[in-house]
Amino acid sequence: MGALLQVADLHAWYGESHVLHGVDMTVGEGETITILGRNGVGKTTTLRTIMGIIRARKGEIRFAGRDMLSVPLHRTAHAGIGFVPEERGIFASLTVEENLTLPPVVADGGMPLEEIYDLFPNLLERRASQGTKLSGGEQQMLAMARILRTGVRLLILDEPTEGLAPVIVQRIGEVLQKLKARGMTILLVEQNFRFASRIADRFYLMEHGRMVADFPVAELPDRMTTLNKVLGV
Amino acid sequence: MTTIFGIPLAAFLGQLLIGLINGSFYAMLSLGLAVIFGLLRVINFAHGAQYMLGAFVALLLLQYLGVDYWLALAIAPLVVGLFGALVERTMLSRLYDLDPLYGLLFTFGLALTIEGTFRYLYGAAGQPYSVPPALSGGTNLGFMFLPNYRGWVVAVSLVTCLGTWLLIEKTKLGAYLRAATENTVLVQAFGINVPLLLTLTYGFGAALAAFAGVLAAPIYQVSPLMGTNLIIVVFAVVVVGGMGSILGAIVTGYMLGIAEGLTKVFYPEASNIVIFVIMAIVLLLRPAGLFGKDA
Amino acid sequence: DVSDGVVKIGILNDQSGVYANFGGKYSYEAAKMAVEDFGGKVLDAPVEVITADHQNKPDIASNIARQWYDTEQVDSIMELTTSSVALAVQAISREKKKIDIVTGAATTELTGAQCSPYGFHWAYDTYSLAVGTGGALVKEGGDSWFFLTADYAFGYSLEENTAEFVKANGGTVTGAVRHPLATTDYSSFLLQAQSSGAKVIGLANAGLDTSNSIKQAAEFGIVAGGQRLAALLFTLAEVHGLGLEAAQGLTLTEGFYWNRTPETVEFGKRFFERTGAMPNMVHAGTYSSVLQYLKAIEKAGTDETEAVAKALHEMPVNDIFAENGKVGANGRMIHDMYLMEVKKPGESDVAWDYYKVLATIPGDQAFIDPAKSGCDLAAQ
Amino acid sequence: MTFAVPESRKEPRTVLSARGLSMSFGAFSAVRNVDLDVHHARVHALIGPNGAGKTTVFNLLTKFLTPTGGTITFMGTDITRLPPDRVARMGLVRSFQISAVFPHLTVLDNVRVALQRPNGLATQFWRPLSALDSLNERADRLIAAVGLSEARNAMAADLSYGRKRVLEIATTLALDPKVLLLDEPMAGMGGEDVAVVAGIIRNVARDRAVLMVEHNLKVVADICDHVTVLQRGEILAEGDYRTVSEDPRVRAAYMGTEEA
Amino acid sequence: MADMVETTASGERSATAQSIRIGFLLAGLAALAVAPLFLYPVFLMKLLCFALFACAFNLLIGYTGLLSFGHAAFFGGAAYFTAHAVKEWHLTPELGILVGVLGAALLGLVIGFFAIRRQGIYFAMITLALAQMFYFFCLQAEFTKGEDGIQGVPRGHFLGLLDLSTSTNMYYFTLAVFLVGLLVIWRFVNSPFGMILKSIRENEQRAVSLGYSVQYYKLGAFVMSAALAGLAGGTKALVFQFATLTDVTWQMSGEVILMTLLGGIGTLIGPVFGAGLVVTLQHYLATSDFPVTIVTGVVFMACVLLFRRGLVGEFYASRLGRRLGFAYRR
Ligand SMILES: Nc1ncnc2c1ncn2[C@@H]1O[C@H](COP(=O)(O)OP(=O)(O)OP(=O)(O)O)[C@@H](O)[C@H]1O
Ligand SMILES: Nc1ncnc2c1ncn2[C@@H]1O[C@H](COP(=O)(O)OP(=O)(O)OP(=O)(O)O)[C@@H](O)[C@H]1O
Ligand SMILES: [Mg+2]
Ligand SMILES: [Mg+2]
Repeated sequence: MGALLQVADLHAWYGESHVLHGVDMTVGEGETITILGRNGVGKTTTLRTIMGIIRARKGEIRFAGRDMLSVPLHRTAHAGIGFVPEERGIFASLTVEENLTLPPVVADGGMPLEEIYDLFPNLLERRASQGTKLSGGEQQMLAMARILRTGVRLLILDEPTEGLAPVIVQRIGEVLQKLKARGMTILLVEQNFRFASRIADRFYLMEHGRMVADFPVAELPDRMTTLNKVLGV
Repeated sequence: MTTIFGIPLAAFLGQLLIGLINGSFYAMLSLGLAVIFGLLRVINFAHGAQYMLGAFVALLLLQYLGVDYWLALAIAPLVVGLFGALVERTMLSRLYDLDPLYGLLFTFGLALTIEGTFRYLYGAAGQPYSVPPALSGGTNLGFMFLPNYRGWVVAVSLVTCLGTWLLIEKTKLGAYLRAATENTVLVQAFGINVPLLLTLTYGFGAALAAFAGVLAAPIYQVSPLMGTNLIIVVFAVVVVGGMGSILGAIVTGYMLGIAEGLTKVFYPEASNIVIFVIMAIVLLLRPAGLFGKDA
Repeated sequence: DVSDGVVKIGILNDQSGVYANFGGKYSYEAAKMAVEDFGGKVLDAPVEVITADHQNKPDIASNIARQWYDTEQVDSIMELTTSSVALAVQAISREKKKIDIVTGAATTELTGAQCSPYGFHWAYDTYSLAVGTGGALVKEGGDSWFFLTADYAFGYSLEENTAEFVKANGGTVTGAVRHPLATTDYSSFLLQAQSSGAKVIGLANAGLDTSNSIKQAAEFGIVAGGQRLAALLFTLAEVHGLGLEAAQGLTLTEGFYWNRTPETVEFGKRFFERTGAMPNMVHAGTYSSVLQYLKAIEKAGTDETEAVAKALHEMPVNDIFAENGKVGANGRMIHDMYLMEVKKPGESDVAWDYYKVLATIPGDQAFIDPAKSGCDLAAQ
Repeated sequence: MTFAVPESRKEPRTVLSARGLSMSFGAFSAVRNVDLDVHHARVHALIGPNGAGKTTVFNLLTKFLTPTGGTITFMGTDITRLPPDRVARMGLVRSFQISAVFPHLTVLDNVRVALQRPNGLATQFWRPLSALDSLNERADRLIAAVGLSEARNAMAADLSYGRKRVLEIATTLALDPKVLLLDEPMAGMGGEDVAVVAGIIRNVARDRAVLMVEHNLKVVADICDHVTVLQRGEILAEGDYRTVSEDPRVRAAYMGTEEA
Repeated sequence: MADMVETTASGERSATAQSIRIGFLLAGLAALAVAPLFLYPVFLMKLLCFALFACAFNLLIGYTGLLSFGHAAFFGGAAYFTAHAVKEWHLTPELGILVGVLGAALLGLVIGFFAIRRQGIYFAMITLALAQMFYFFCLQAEFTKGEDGIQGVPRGHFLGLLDLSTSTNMYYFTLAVFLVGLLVIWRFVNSPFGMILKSIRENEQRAVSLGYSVQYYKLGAFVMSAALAGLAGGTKALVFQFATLTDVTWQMSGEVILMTLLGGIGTLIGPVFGAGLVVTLQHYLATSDFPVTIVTGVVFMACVLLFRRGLVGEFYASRLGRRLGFAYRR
């Protein structure tokens, strides 16, 4: 399994505050990776920096062998990376369906619209209403759904289960499993430990803007005590 | 003879029609303003100046190159649109991350600069621009003498407004634009070249203003000040319609044109505040404007 | 003799705003021409002309006026377009005992209730415009009037004065419609004027308002339909801006026309060489005021204000602008005014040849009798 | 049949109650005929699938929306038609589902702003800012209670998401509300914060009523005395956590196979 | 000055920095006290009036985030009220100014009532439109004397004692008004009330949910700002002895924005410098060949693009400024 995403010694800044202090991380093709860490350690920042949303950055980001540091933001998606932000980013001036079809399809292999509606019946029912009129959870579904259409190779998810009803969390778990089975590479940040442990192949533990540990799911039981101490899970 | 409120029906119809003609300009200008605001969150204070530029470019084209009205109708918006795009790309685009007020202030400065420059170069007095021969003369409608040119203005503005509305509300491009308004970064992260879109939008808005300017040139004096006072009225139109609502801007433009026209008959002294009065009433009853969605 | 060895004249007016064409930089040019024509020196002292743009703001104007008088030894200020500025500067001049000669502003207040022993009003005022257009036009057959009036004090006083003369000469006023200042579209008002059936439509407004009404009147075929347009404050500069196509047939009153006598033609040509435009009454009036001021210094033998003012009040005015003009006790310079009609495009053979002079209004009729002006200086 | 209930076991008194609460957005009816009683000294959970109408109920109760039907009574007063700030001043205070702090004020100032009004320090434009120092002690206590002491002078904008949520709870508590409405207070919080906040909520509920929306079932199970399950705008089930969680309809609509 | 005391809760302020700031303050006051010896008094008075006007405007934009595009109505309106009161009713100067202030406050109440219903740019446009209505009113109303303006307004005797007709007396009177105005603004901003305004600017919904009647706070700030703009306008009418339409045009509203922006939005003394610069520029350009509008426009654009914090704001944010303990926060 070759590395699809390779991050080395990545630094990032918000204005003058230095938030990432040399992140090293590898995501193999077809792997599902979960980043764990307490609030504020820089998980979201890591994802946003990889995406190219945060431009004050230094280090190395390679995606499919390509140097991403010089790629403008609007070309990142075309390289094959899809992003679901923490704050969901549903557009108020668009209907649900317009929201759903907004991101351009960048490659074949995306999920067709019908399949998406099967997966999230709420969206079908409310598809003509204004995007932000959806409930918090429905918005989360929409945010996920619209990326699934585009056929990206790497899916970056920032806390995808936040604010979702347990049934939906389970359903999203199933969806991610399905995507995994199709060979999708997934990088996610997740506070819901139980959910994360169910789908991840490998974990990174983050502290103070650095990755401090990296272990496969098999080692999870052995690590529980440390994790418990760090994360309170 | 039938009368309405003591006014002969014929005269009343005449005034109604004239209101509609003025409404055409309000509609076109507020439409451009609404497009720019709706998509860039910039109150384009320079809209009046761009309208004036349109008229001036047409005039200069005629004076120096002998380009006639019809060609000017195409060239002037293009020139002004390019100018707008240039301004957006080099300057305005740096302000998007900031409080929208800075956009307003910037375009205010831009308006002053443009108007000041033209005043410096061409003086404040108006300069003449003739009605194109094909549209000169008028038609007797029975209740009034309608200059052909004015009829043309109404028709063209209706088509322009409708076309723009369709473009923005019903096409994919429009959806990109609307989304980009709200969250530029995210739309870019989806793989859309938002900066380019925004440049085009501002250019388009400016071109729309210039187009209205060329249409206005044969009716009003071409003068560096022609946009200055108009723009404030158009602001009021946009507030009444509901900021950012494209349809609202269009419909309100025509409506207020008519309201103003009728005031000129019944109580002429109030005709330039009637729009502001309507604005105040609308704000009391529907703060979001007639067509606005609540912010 | 001349205090501080130099006679300094300040031309203070609008050079970037709405009145920039009305007077503007060209007035400064006219003032310089006057100094040159006078020989550049008076009582052996050099004459200097300076200028400033008051931007139509009385506070800026009054700051400049004070500073000119206090620190730059300016002896008199002239031109002063816009009545708010003219009144403010006249008040300061009076306080500082300096001479001001207004050519650019229209208000009769300057030589009425707010008159000054050192203040003069040179080219025209609202009254004289009303007399010219209102009175003389009725005699030409325009005996029923409808007014299109700008809805503020200036418009009212023009309308009121004109209507008075129309009635005094046996005409009637069939109606009036008041339009807000800076209206862009006049078609509504014009339709009302058209349907009134009046022979003359009097435009009691100014600047762009007048230009736009005239242009749109042409569009609605008003002049072609037999009605006559009379602009109450309109000068050659604006006619030029409008073009003969739209302006033809318009009637107006001015205190000067370049193509009237050989002397005016000669002056006009010289002015044209310097500016690229023919002078209107403000430019010619400013020329005349500067010239007369220098003559007055020469006569008084000093540039001391009281003496010069006395000379100005006493001396007749004879130059390209005025023939046998005289200055009333209220400071009003009384001279002939002319009723003009704008030529049709075909009738104009030389560039800037725009007017036919319809009538000459003798000065005594054109201006308010100083004794009845409301100025306390003239009442005694 | 009535029995004399000993004083201590009496149903705690109802402070907030809604009858027949309904809300439609155009043709879409988001809340239908909901009856709800919130009691003093209890933590009451409002749960249900996404889009069930929980946030809408919150908006209705706090008057950010005006119901299209039904009545709301707070401490015996009908508040159905009152504006939101009035309701807040009466002691009915909410937090938002999307975090709400004053980003360019410090943590301390955020809390002090909340303390100002109840302490009569809001409208005084003639007094110096130092008048607010009298609030510091209480503010610091609240800040300490939510574990933000070391960030006391930091700008709220610079806090991470989770800590903003905690800060929001602190400002809400500062109003010393009679009823506290919390919309997903634990969303996006790390495990350690969840425990802290759960403790805080439990604690404050000792002398006030708490109504909260929460998807974290563990929290619901641990700290809530009473649970109302909403589905498609209607009440599906009600009772303590165990009763509700065993209801097959609730499991199907909401919980799935999840265990708290 | 406000910014000196305002310096953050975190502020460990060194004693030297504190004394340097007080030094600035004293130097400023001293400069104002002796200025008429070196500069033209009427010019200085004009500057003070505009500076106060800009500060009043800044109270709104800088501390509540509301951009009013109609402040000329209060400034110019008060000038008319004061001029009329002094000239026609023969009131003393202090009462005349009071009339101006109250009139402006009332006007502020009316305009504010409509405007605060919307936020941000909407607010700006509504104030612009309503102020334009007021302009038309002034144009047509009898007492404003149309385009002539109210001329020849007597300055009178302050408290019946001090003859204001001399430049020197008038200057110190104007200076006193200016300082009082500034003091009021400073107190207002750094008060518990000001704190609530700040929080409303930050997150209005949250302020509502904390029980604040946001509309009243905004209206309060608006009226206060209008009243202070009126103080400046009324004083100006006495300084120049006239009141004209210029001061109620929307271009004037634009100018005050420029002054504030140029000096530094949200800094107490920024607008003073901004006003100084604009007034000087206009005065200087009046006698130069170059048109004022172009310069104004270009300065505007440059400010927005290049130094948004304004002169004073940039200084505060600079290394030196921060070392002196200033803070620029917006
Ligand atoms: N826009 C910003 N400006 C300045 N600092 C920021 C900004 N956003 C986040 N930070 C800071 O950067 C650090 C990392 O934040 P980040 O959002 O990446 O944390 P996180 O691990 O995703 O936390 P959470 O679990 O709460 O989402 C935090 O200390 C935060 O305070
Ligand atoms: N202003 C509105 N206009 C139209 N529909 C709305 C509006 N607000 C909410 N809705 C709809 O009402 C339903 C209930 O929304 P609500 O936000 O109350 O759900 P919720 O129970 O809080 O869900 P979640 O757990 O996902 O936050 C949703 O389907 C939503 O789309
Ligand atoms: Mg995060
Ligand atoms: Mg919700």
